[in-house]
Amino acid sequence: MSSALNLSHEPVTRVRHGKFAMWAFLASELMFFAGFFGTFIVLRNTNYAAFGEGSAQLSWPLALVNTFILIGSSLTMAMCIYHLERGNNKLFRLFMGLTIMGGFGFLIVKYLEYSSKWEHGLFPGQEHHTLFFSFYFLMTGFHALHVVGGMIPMAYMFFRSYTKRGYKHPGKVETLGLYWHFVDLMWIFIFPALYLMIPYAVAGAGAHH
Amino acid sequence: MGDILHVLDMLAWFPENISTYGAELDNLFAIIYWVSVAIFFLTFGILGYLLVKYRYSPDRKGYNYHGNNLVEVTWTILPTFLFAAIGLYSDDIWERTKYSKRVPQADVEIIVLGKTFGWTFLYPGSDGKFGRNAYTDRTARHLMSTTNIFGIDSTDPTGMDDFTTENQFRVPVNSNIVVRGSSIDVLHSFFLPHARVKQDVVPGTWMNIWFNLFKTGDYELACAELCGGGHYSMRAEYKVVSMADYDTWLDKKNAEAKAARSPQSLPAAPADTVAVASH
Amino acid sequence: MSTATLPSTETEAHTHEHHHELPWYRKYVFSTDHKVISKQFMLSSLFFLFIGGAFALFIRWQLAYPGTKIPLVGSILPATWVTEPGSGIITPEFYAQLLTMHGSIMIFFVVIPLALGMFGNFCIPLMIGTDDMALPRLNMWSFWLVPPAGLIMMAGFFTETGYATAGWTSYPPLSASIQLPTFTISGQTLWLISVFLVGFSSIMGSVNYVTTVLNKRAKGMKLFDMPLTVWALFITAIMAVLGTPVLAAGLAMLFMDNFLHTSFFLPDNLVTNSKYFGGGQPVLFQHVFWFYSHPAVYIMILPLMGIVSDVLATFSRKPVYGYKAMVFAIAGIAFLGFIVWGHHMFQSGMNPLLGTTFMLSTIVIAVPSSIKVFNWLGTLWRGNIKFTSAMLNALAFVSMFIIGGLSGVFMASAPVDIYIHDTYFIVAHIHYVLFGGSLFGIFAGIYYWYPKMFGKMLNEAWGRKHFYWTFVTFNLTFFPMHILGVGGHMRRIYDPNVYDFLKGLGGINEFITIAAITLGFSQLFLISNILWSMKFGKKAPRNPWHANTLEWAAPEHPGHGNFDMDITVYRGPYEFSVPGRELDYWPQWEQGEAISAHHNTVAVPIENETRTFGAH
Amino acid sequence: MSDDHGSIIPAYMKVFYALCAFTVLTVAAAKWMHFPESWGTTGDILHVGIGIVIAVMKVVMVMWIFMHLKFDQPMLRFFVFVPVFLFFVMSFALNFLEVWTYTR
Ligand code: HEA
Ligand code: HEA
Ligand code: CUA
Ligand SMILES: [Cu+2]
Repeated sequence: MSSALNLSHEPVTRVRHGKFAMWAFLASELMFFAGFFGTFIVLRNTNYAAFGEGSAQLSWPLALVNTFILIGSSLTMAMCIYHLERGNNKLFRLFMGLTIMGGFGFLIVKYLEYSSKWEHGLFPGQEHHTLFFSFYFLMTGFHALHVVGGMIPMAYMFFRSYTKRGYKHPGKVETLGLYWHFVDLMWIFIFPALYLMIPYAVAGAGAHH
Repeated sequence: MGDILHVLDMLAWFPENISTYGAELDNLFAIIYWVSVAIFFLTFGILGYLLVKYRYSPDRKGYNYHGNNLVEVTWTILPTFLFAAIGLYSDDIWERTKYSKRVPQADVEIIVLGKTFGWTFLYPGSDGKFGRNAYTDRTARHLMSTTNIFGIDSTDPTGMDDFTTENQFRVPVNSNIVVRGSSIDVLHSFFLPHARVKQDVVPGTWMNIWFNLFKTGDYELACAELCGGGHYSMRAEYKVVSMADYDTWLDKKNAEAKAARSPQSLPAAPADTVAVASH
Repeated sequence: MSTATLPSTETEAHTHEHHHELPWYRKYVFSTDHKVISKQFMLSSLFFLFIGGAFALFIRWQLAYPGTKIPLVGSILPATWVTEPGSGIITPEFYAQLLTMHGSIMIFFVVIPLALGMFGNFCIPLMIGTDDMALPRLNMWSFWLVPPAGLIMMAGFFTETGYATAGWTSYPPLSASIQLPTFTISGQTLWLISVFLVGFSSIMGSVNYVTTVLNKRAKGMKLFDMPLTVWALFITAIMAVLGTPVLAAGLAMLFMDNFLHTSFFLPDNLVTNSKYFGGGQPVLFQHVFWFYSHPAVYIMILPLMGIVSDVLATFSRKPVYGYKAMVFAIAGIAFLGFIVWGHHMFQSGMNPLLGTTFMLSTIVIAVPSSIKVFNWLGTLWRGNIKFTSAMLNALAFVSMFIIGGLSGVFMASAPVDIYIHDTYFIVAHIHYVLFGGSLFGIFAGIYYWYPKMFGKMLNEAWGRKHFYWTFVTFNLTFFPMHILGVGGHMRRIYDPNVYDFLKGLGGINEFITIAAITLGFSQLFLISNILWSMKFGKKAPRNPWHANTLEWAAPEHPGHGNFDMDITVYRGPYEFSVPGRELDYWPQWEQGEAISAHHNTVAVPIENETRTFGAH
Repeated sequence: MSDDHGSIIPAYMKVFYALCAFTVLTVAAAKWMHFPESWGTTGDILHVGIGIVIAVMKVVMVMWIFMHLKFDQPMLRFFVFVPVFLFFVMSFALNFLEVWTYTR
């Protein structure tokens, strides 16, 4: 009987529910990282020298590679939405595959970085750990979790595209795409904040570690 | 009837005030209190009146009326003025009691450290000057340890007459007391109920606390920030005494401190070696 | 009469249920129906209310009779809770655990889930005339995070350290437990995980509410045709979406400080024996915490403000006075709520200059709050007031919120706060706004919507009994706490008798405890009424209160899909007592001359209004 | 979708190239732009400021084109504005006033 009723009509704002909700969720995510960045700024200002030293120990070339990977995967994600909307299952699959590979690539580089940090004793609990590295693992860790979180539905869509009917929900891909661009976007801030903005050593604020 | 009024008159329940700005704070409390009482009777009066007057009656209908912008604006603006006045007046007092730049010239300066669960005070001795310690010199912070919580550099001769007391302290009457407070473990709060003083002490940072007491007597210091199971017992006593008494006491403590610590005995641990002040 | 024109729904509801044939666990457990989810929130929260309440009674016993055996249950308490096995005297450490769990449960597992979870789920789809939430599956998950989170928090009992002990605010360094080795699961880490999960639950729920309100309104319903309940829930959801993640960030950092001994919130030179790195700032956590938790107190009261407005209008048979002003006041409170968090930190050691700014912004919040109070009074003016249980609780909300709000103004004044900060004055404030405000509002909502939720009427006589007992004992319990506060009685202390200056207050403490026990047992009226009426209550008519809003267009006990007719909205939600009409109400869905909600005089035809927002 | 009038792919590619270019630029600025030691924190502020400006430009491009804010309902932009505003409020309170107390 409810099928005869017209209660569940077109979205009033003309933005699909899923997409709308994703935007609202991204607003939430922005505040989540805002909490990290807010504290980061304060503690960077009060631990100037230590943050300088820590930052200098990171490998910016690896992070640069990762930046390119993420930008690239953002592009392929945009492409794969474009093609699915036009019903091109093959190209959709191709670009989705590329995006997933981008995600993997990112995680592999991250793994390399982390393992070198482990060897240098920079993990929490190890001897050379400092507050800077707490932030490093906090922010990159949550970012990496977001990457993993995005890759799971991507893998699902990717494998569904191999079934006979193909994957038929451009809306869902678009929603996921928003999320994936957001992950990229956060990295665009994390990269300079952690790797590049090495505080100048200021005289008098000697390092305490 | 009188008893009931007494219970309802909240102002009667304050512990006696002994500090100069305490009277101002109490007065501000009283102002807000009477404003609130007025608002209370106003709103509850109106509410009661409406509830009685417009209680259900089967031969009456409600009134289809959606409101009036003029009324709306009026009762927005009136409270705004009232609250703005309270805010501005409060801020004046706030600046005078808490702003760091308004902390008066100290007659007596004390350093206090909270720890679970007690208070330790460091007095500068009769020279009125602290030696090198974690407060006076940030670079001395690495000297802080469980046996030397103030990070006192015992090689500094200025600090020779500095002495500590545990859970007890004394201040002279009618003088500006400036307390620099911190903590060695968790947050505590330096609360002198009778002096209307409260300030959390935060490890890693020094707080400026000041007051000026006009009445001699024995009073209590409490901890007002949850700091663990023993929070409730983190109590200290203090005496407000006349300047003359204070000086005698200082001299006595100085003599004790000097005796306990000759310049040669190097890594002194003041908290252990100095006898707890006997009141 | 509107209901006369509706089809009889009995038979149709049945065919409907057969049509879907969901297995029982999809219907009652993992249901995606917003009404079922709402009931789930209700039952789980009432359960937690009892646990939290029982903890409160322990607290009260200790304060009134420090160091004496707890009656009845004392001898069966676990050995870790008492000074010695069988003594029945609780330890100071356990006292700290009690107040932490009491505060955390009441806030995170009672009021937020009830205000946002239960009413958000129940009211939004029904009151905007749609079949379900925009994303029903997400909605289901937002509930199913709550019980595990609750269990995780309660599981603190099984850790070596017991429940979390640092208060519901859990300020580091106390909450960073650096004396424990790394990778220890302690009550505190479980607390952090648990709150993180409920936070995630309210984000998911709120995302859904925002989407639903903006996207799924029935035909003809502009934003300014929505009942205030929906407005309030909508704005609250926005606050939750923006505020909760900041808390989550803080919790994540504090978790690392606990679990891995990082030092986001731990400064150099803590004199302890354990290894940690230093460089952090304890006060920083307070900023992050209150950036969420101040908005959270409005998350806990705004939905109830909306509900109370609806109840007041319905039972005084009058439109809400100044509907638009009410909406703007809610929005104003929500906005200001984000820039006042520092008023919890006046004495924390933050820069006093910030104290000034936060004091001024906090005092400004009193302005939209007064607008709301005066408009509620205006709504009663020239009404025809029926004192049903729902109405009584709504009136209690208004009056108790005035008292709680006024005590808020004392604390908002930073110099006054110097003395009363962290005393029972604050505890009195908390309970006047949270119990006197939120909980009475919740009771009002339960009495008001129970007929639609369960298809049965609640027992009115018991409802009134519950109300009078609660109202009286509530005031007897919490009003004297102001006096304790003025007397200087600190909060969170195990035994006030340690202090000489508190010795005179013992009598008040005893009085409070006796009142509190009565208050606790008065709640049995509510619980038994709810449970009894589910089975034996009178069958509810479709629109028992003769109200205007859309949920009353739904069948007596709506099934999946909610409505049995197409909904078109013709007018605002509060057209009561329109002159010239025989009935004193005019439902939103009833065809006829259209009237908008927010004009200022009597009945203006809709043609004169420009339809702006999202009209069809 | 609103990109029915002609393909959007060129726009995507442009953004992609611009993002790459800006990435190189931000590394270059950070690594090879030095301010005199005597400028003290002013140097750091400039250094950070440049990094932030570049990052913001990149992010705006991602949101505007990749995330379709340019083409979608303008209402969605609020989901960006409001958090950014709150972030400023928070950072302002935490830093511009707070640091002074902490380093006292
Ligand atoms: C639902 C919850 C809720 C609500 C609505 C409020 C509302 C307010 N709160 Fe409260 N608050 C809490 C819950 C809440 N609070 C909790 C839980 C704590 C303690 C946390 C902890 O530390 O554990 C707390 C603590 C707290 C503090 C910190 C105290 C301290 O720790 O030292 C302060 C300080 O400013 C404060 C202020 C206010 C103010 C100004 C309001 C205002 O919104 C009130 C506005 C209302 C009115 C002003 C009354 C109505 C107006 C009128 C009747 C009109 C007046 C008429 C004329 C002027 C003509 N609150
Ligand atoms: C909605 C929120 C809410 C509610 C409803 C309550 C309800 C009550 N609260 Fe609580 N309270 C808080 C929120 C709330 N509280 C918060 C946030 C704090 C701060 C915590 C902190 O400092 O961190 C606090 C702190 C607090 C304290 C201060 C503790 C301290 O600082 O040392 C006290 C002390 O009296 C107290 C008492 C009570 C009492 C007596 C009730 C009563 O209303 C309870 C009534 C009881 C029930 C509703 C349940 C009925 C149960 C039964 C009938 C079963 C009886 C069975 C047995 C006894 C086995 N509360
Ligand atoms: Cu120290 Cu409480
Ligand atoms: Cu607050």
